[in-house]
Amino acid sequence: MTELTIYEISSPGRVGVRFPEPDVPLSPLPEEFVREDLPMPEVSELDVVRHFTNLSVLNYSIDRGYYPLGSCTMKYNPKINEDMARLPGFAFSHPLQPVDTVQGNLALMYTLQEWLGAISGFPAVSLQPAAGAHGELVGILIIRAYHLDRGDTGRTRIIVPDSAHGTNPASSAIAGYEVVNVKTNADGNVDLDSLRAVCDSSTAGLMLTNPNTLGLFDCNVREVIEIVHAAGGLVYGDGANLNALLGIVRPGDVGFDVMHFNLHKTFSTPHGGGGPGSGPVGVAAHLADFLPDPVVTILEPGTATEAPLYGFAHPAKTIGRIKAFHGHFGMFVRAFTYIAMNGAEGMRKIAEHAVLNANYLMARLKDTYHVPYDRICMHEFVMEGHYDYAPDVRALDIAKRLMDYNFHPPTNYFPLIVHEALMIEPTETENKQTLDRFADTLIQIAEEARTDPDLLKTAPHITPIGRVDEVKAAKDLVLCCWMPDTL
Amino acid sequence: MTELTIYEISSPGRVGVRFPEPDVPLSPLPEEFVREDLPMPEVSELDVVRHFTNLSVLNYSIDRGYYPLGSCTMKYNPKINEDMARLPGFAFSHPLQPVDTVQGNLALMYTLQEWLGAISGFPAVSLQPAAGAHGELVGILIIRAYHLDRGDTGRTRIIVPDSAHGTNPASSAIAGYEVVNVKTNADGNVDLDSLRAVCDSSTAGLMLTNPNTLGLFDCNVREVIEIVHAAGGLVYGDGANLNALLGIVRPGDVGFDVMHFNLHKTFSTPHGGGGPGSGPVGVAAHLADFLPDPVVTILEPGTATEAPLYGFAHPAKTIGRIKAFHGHFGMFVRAFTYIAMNGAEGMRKIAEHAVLNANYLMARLKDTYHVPYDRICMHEFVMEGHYDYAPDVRALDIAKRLMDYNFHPPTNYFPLIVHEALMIEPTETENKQTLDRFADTLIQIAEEARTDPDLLKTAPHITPIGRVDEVKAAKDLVLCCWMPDTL
Amino acid sequence: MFIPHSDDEREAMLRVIGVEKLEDLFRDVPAEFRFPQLNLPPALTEMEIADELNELAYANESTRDLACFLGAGAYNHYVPAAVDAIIRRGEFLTAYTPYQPEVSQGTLQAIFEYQSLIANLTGMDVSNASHYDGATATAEAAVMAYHNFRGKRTKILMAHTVHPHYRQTVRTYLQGYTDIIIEGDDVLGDALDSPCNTLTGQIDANTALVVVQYPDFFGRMYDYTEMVQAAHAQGALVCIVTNPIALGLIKAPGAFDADIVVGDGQPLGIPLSYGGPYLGIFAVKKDYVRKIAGRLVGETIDGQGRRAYVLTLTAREQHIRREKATSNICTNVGLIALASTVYMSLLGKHGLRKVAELCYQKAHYAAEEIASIPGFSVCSGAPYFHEFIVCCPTSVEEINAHLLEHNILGGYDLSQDYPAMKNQMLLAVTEMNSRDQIDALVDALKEFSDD
Amino acid sequence: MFIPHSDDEREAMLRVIGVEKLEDLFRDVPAEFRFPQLNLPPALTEMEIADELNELAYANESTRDLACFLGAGAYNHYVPAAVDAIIRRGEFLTAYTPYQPEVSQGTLQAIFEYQSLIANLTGMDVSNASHYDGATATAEAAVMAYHNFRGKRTKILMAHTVHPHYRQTVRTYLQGYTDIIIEGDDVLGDALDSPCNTLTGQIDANTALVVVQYPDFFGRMYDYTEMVQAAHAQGALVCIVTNPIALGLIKAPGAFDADIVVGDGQPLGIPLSYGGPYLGIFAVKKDYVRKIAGRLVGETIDGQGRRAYVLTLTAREQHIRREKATSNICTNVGLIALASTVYMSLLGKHGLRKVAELCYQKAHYAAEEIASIPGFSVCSGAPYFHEFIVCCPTSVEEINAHLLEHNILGGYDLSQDYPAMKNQMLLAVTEMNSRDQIDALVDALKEFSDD
Ligand SMILES: Cc1ncc(COP(=O)(O)O)c(C=O)c1O
Ligand SMILES: Cc1ncc(COP(=O)(O)O)c(C=O)c1O
Repeated sequence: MTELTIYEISSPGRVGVRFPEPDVPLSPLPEEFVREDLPMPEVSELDVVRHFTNLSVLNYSIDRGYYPLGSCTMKYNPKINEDMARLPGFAFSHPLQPVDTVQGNLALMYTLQEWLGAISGFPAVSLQPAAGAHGELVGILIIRAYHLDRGDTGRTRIIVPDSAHGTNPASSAIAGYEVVNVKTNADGNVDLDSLRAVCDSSTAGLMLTNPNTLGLFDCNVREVIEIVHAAGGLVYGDGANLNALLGIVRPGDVGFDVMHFNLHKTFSTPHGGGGPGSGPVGVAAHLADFLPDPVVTILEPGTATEAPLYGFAHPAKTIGRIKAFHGHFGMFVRAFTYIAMNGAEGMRKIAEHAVLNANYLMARLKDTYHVPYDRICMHEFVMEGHYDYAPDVRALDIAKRLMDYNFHPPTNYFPLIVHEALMIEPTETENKQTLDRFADTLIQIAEEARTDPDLLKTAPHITPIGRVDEVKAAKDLVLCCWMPDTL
Repeated sequence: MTELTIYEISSPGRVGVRFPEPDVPLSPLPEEFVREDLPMPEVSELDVVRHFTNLSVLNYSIDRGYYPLGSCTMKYNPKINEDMARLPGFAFSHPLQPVDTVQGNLALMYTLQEWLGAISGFPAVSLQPAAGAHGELVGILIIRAYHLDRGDTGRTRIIVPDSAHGTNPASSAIAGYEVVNVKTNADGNVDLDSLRAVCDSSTAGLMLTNPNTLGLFDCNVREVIEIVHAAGGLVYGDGANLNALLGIVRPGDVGFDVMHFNLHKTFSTPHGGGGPGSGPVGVAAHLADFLPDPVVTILEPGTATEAPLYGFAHPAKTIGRIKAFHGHFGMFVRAFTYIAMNGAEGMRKIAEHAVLNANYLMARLKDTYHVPYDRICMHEFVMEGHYDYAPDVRALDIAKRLMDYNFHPPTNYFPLIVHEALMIEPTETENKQTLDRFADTLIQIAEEARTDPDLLKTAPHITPIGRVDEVKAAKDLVLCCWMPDTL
Repeated sequence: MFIPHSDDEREAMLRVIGVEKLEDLFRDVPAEFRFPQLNLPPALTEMEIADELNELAYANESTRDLACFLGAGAYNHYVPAAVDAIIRRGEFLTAYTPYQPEVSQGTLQAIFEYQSLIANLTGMDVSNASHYDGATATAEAAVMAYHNFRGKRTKILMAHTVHPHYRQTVRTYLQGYTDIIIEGDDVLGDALDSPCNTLTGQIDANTALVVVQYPDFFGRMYDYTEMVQAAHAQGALVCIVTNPIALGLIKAPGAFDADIVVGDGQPLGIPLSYGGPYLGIFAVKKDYVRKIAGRLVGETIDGQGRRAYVLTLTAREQHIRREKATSNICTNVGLIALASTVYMSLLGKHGLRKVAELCYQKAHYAAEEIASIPGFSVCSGAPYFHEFIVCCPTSVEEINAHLLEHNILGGYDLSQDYPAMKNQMLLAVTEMNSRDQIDALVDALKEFSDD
Repeated sequence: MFIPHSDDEREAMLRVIGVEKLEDLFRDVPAEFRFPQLNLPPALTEMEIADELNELAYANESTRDLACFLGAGAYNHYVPAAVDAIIRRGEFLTAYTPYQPEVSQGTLQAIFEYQSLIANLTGMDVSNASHYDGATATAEAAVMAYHNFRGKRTKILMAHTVHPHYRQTVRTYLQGYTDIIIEGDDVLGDALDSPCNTLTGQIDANTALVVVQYPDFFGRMYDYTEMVQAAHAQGALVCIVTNPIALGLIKAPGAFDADIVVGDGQPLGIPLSYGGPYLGIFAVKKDYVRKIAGRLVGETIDGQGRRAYVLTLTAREQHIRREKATSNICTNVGLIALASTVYMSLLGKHGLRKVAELCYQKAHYAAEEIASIPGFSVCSGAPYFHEFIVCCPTSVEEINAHLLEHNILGGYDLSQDYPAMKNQMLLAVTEMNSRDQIDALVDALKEFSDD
């Protein structure tokens, strides 16, 4: 069943939520600004609630099932997070209020900066970036500002491993850099020789994801960092995979210069069908002055009986403001709640069990599916989605067939360096029974590929719609359900 | 897909929500009271959220579709109601707090009593009853107390029309009365001769639903009341159908002595899959002293600048307490919100459009389905669910077939006096488009009954499960998913 | 406000019906009473009513503003966020009673699990789908016992240690059964007497039911095994009123061989909400399943053999049996039962024990501290769970007024129901009371010390 | 806290993996850095953190406690309850970006509807699926314009009347494009000059983009038709930053023939939440659909011909195009876009106009009353929507401190960004400000009257 669109259920004259009549004398709007037509829907509150409720059930979600989407850390999002973010004192405070009226907010933000620093080993943290990619841009701009500040103007290139997420090269490019790729070696680590070959005085930095998108911890991470540092470059850490490292190792300790966090992955803020995220950036001491403007600080220290006075500071050599106001505060409340409920021990347990779950699934599947890098993985692993005995069947088919068993498919065709990649991130919040059902299903699908490959090629069968015509979508380009006549 | 039960997904050692360790010195529990085993599930928070979310989607609900369940007034339940009932000042107040600390609650309850009185024409209202049937019991006990108070001890019978809801005779019986049935005449009104025949000095009262369960307003209502009054009895109004009367006529004005409201029908509090409801009772002046203990009153009148002091009063001849504390307060907040948002004009509009919708649907369907009482109906109407040309097809089959079109079926086989009854209550919050789709579908089903009756006999086809084996349920009596060994 | 009809649509519909205007639909209504003016304030928009209700709610001082030591049948417990997240879902919130099993498996299975959890927690065989509250469930137990003996036994023995509201409700419910005698709840004697002493001797061959509470209204626990044996020896049934949150720690009432267990499920994840809606628990031994009040969900299969749930044994109920039904109940408190099901699942075996332990430990700490204040004593006279009696040097009213100034919501004034218990206060302590709160209570009470 | 593994299960899993203990899984991590002590406070239970956060939230004085006249890019509007009821649903809340259309039609259709509503509200052809916020959307518009001309036009003209945060963000974003010159936003001149005057003359053949705001940062409305014509005559693009709530009443920016419309969607049903998450609106003319930043949902069909939605034109995006992508954005603000979709639907044609009218009328009433106080004047110098400039007799800081004592959150101090605008305050009025609140503001301001 397809749902009608909100425009299709609109009926002239119908009114949803009402507002009071003005309680003040009226002033006319100057004629020239009066809007003639307002092509918006006319529906009742029931229409709206029913429409969006019916849309919602067409979605797969963590709350309804297992979502082992690699690189996305689809862990359970605690319900308490949602309640806390909606506390009136938080939800109804204005971003430009005088700081003495919002000490609760600022205390929370300051503490979160401290906590993220403690977790990552970076002494300074900015909460401002709106998502991972935004954090990357900020980090690269910080690297740029650092070099320029030292008068080092010849550094025009950022090195990015071939396994990197697409945002890494894209962020580098927006920051004005040329992107240089570096290979992954047979063990799934950065190829040191290739790296040495591209490192020189034009190197502004390297963007490294560790564990990388193969789910592997680069055992040469110190050498990699040393090589880049030796060439005068800085090392950016893509923190999308931080879930594997909580309480295990602090990127700041290992020598990373700057890194972003994904609160919407590691710290349980919900992904919301595509955001909002939050991508704070942590930096080593030598980069603290370059952080985006502003950061939260203590203006007047507290005493035994009184809390400190929190406020904003403007880093001395800041790259500038990177969005309006102070970041995705609502996400900070959720991440704060989550970290507070876990503590130091809890952090380590998260990483340990995320890694346990991934290795368990890999162990259960590696006899059936080819795992190109066969070593202990971190929080996720990548296997190849094809069968020798069924050459027509592709990773995509396996992904779609999983839907028939009420599983969300893994990430597919990423990272690009693995043939027919299926990237599986179980997360720590899933139990053994679920993992076993998932493994059993993938093994059964392998069998189906042998006996009835069409079952895979035509999958999914039980979803609200089947496979879609993507070519038509891009060709016809219907991007709007109702074009107003006036255009 | 059937969902596992919460016991089936339990795994030993798994822990959901945690609580802190005691912060006080420990005292031992006397050995004799120590519980040995606690056969409760062991599941994670994710297990629980996923389990109940997945259960929820097996339900039909107003938020997902059209629910024309006769006698149940399944109108839209505004979302604002839910937020208001959860305001901390309401949700976290204790029922036994000193009255000066809960003036907000008491002001709301007092005002709601007044409003229900204004809507119904009854000068005194008790909010205490927990649901409609509870209100009935209270009302009948009030009638009983009234007679006894006058020394009139010979009244042992309550008259109940044959169209009445089952709770009417059941409530009368619990109150110690013998139940006497009275017939409905060919027009769908109470048969006056039959009524006269059973009215005498043993008559404690009559329970009248008006509009009755046929959806018809008894045009002889004044005569009916007069006959009962003349015999010395009182008249109870079953207010389940009050939605049709809001702003149209006040039962108190017509001569009813006592009536219950269903806040969970007329006043938009959600039905919750079977409650909680709320069944306040309104009474005429001569019965005010008999109301359940306590009622909310003004202890000290307010002034121009100060609000009154609200508190509790104990009616002089009260039938006593009918539940703990003061009724379903959370439902009062919702009903208060709803009434406040509608006002007097809104009340009348509700009734007018509920009645409009019912008559419209009846007009659209009466050529296809036999409507036994063919006159203007109120908020609902009853038609017969069978076809001359398809003798095997029953109302139940039509009901089940409607599910295949994503409609909730009407109430069926009630009232008992209509053959293969389908009782349709559209409510005022549904739009013409939905009514038309529903009518079109019922007409199409009539056609299916002609061409392919099996489609109806085997329906529903698209629901999570098909028709169930009710005999097996009653025979095997599995009422518990896990019996502890200890029993 | 929530009516979707445009003027055009309304006109079109009236035409199909064949009348001219809306008024024409109401010709059956006596003209002299038609279209009254309702005395209601002008309609408010959502924005306005939200504002007004925020103000009303704000006019209360709730247990969020005050440290709460008040219990007496309604308890301040922590409700995990996931409970509300589930019961707010429109699918549960806006469904009717699950009469149509094909489109109600969500509600049906949830109730089936509720029945299972309650049966296991109370140690009974069968739970119904819920009753209104603890008081009405107790009253229905009395009705059930009376009918169980087909009216041939007419005595109901009810301990004075049963919640006063419950006892009053039982009396109200039974006033139409003119042959029933209710005895045992004399509140003028020594309130602290154990019902094992006061009631056992009164049980006779005319006794239909003995009702005791566990933990009792004063928070005290008694082993009712012998009393139950005595009742059974006379052929009488026994109903135990319980607080389900205690059962995470203490012996289940089923272990005393009770025939019926009732109680209020409010402590199982239901907000205080100024007294309701709460949750009536009603569980029985297998033998009485056909006598039980209210709805029951049973497991069965559908046409394809798939497991399914359905309302069963409906022949007991009013909509089939009418005046011969076991009860008049129809709408119960389904959503609240669901909330408690989610709560019991979330806490599970571990959490339910933990919460009960916290209540027990904190209450005993508080009691000990209070007992050490000169002029105050703890006079429960028996082991207790999380509520205890404090004998005070002055009136409870005076003490509570003073506590309120310290932002403390004091205990229940027992002299309201037990005239002999002057200056006696019932204090409740739960996991929500931090040690700091308890210490603050003790400090505030010290100001009354007769030292 | 949220880890389901029992000890037994953990052991069994380690055995299958073939290692002995959890530590063995981390041998790749350099030993000297392995297992650091994290300096975090002890873990709290849900009950404890709820308490702590209630206290922190309580430490704020929010717009629920204060009458709010502060705007400057974030506005206090009423959010109907149904908005949150929808976005709280786990199906929307806990889904990822809809990469798999078969199991994401809910999110996809909702975004498609969002795109439609935004396109219609702004008067543009195409909206993307959202950007982070108004500031970053503006920056992306500049990046897009630069790439549109393949770097051959290097001048960006940005009016000084664009929100200061937005202008700063544009500068930050573009710092790596060393050839780009940003001009036009001189804040030292007469801030009240119309950008039509200050910018039009500066548009030349090297100009890639002209950025103006409507209503502008000061709340003022200008007819940009001629300025847009002038820009188009030079081949430059025009981006209009807008406030969508105004568009219920005032002419759409599309009517000025803008090429790009950006803005912050926060007024469309998004709580203030101390500054975020908000909603970046990004809409363009058809011609630029392949240059747009971020995701797009398109309509198509599935194998059975059923209407379906899918992410489309993905070849623009980073995960395909990598360093050649039109933007680096990946995660956007999907749930907030959904909230605004629900809001726009609920209010609809009637409500959107009504809210805009209320803002307009109440602001003009407030302005007139304030203008009548000796010493105060309204000095916006052009028609305005719901924000206006008040010239005060003393510093805004002093006035705001005084207002706060009256529980009023005063306006924005314009001298922070425009040094010449000493003692000038930007006041915002919305449907949330009752006449009483406005009168109280006026009364409080009167205390500064130089009368
Ligand atoms: C490895 C990696 N890096 C960066 C990102 C970008 O993060 P965001 O989507 O929050 O912008 C992602 C997100 O998918 C990722 O998986
Ligand atoms: C006509 C009528 N009377 C009484 C009742 C009983 O009301 P409740 O279910 O609230 O006890 C109902 C409910 O279905 C009803 O329809």
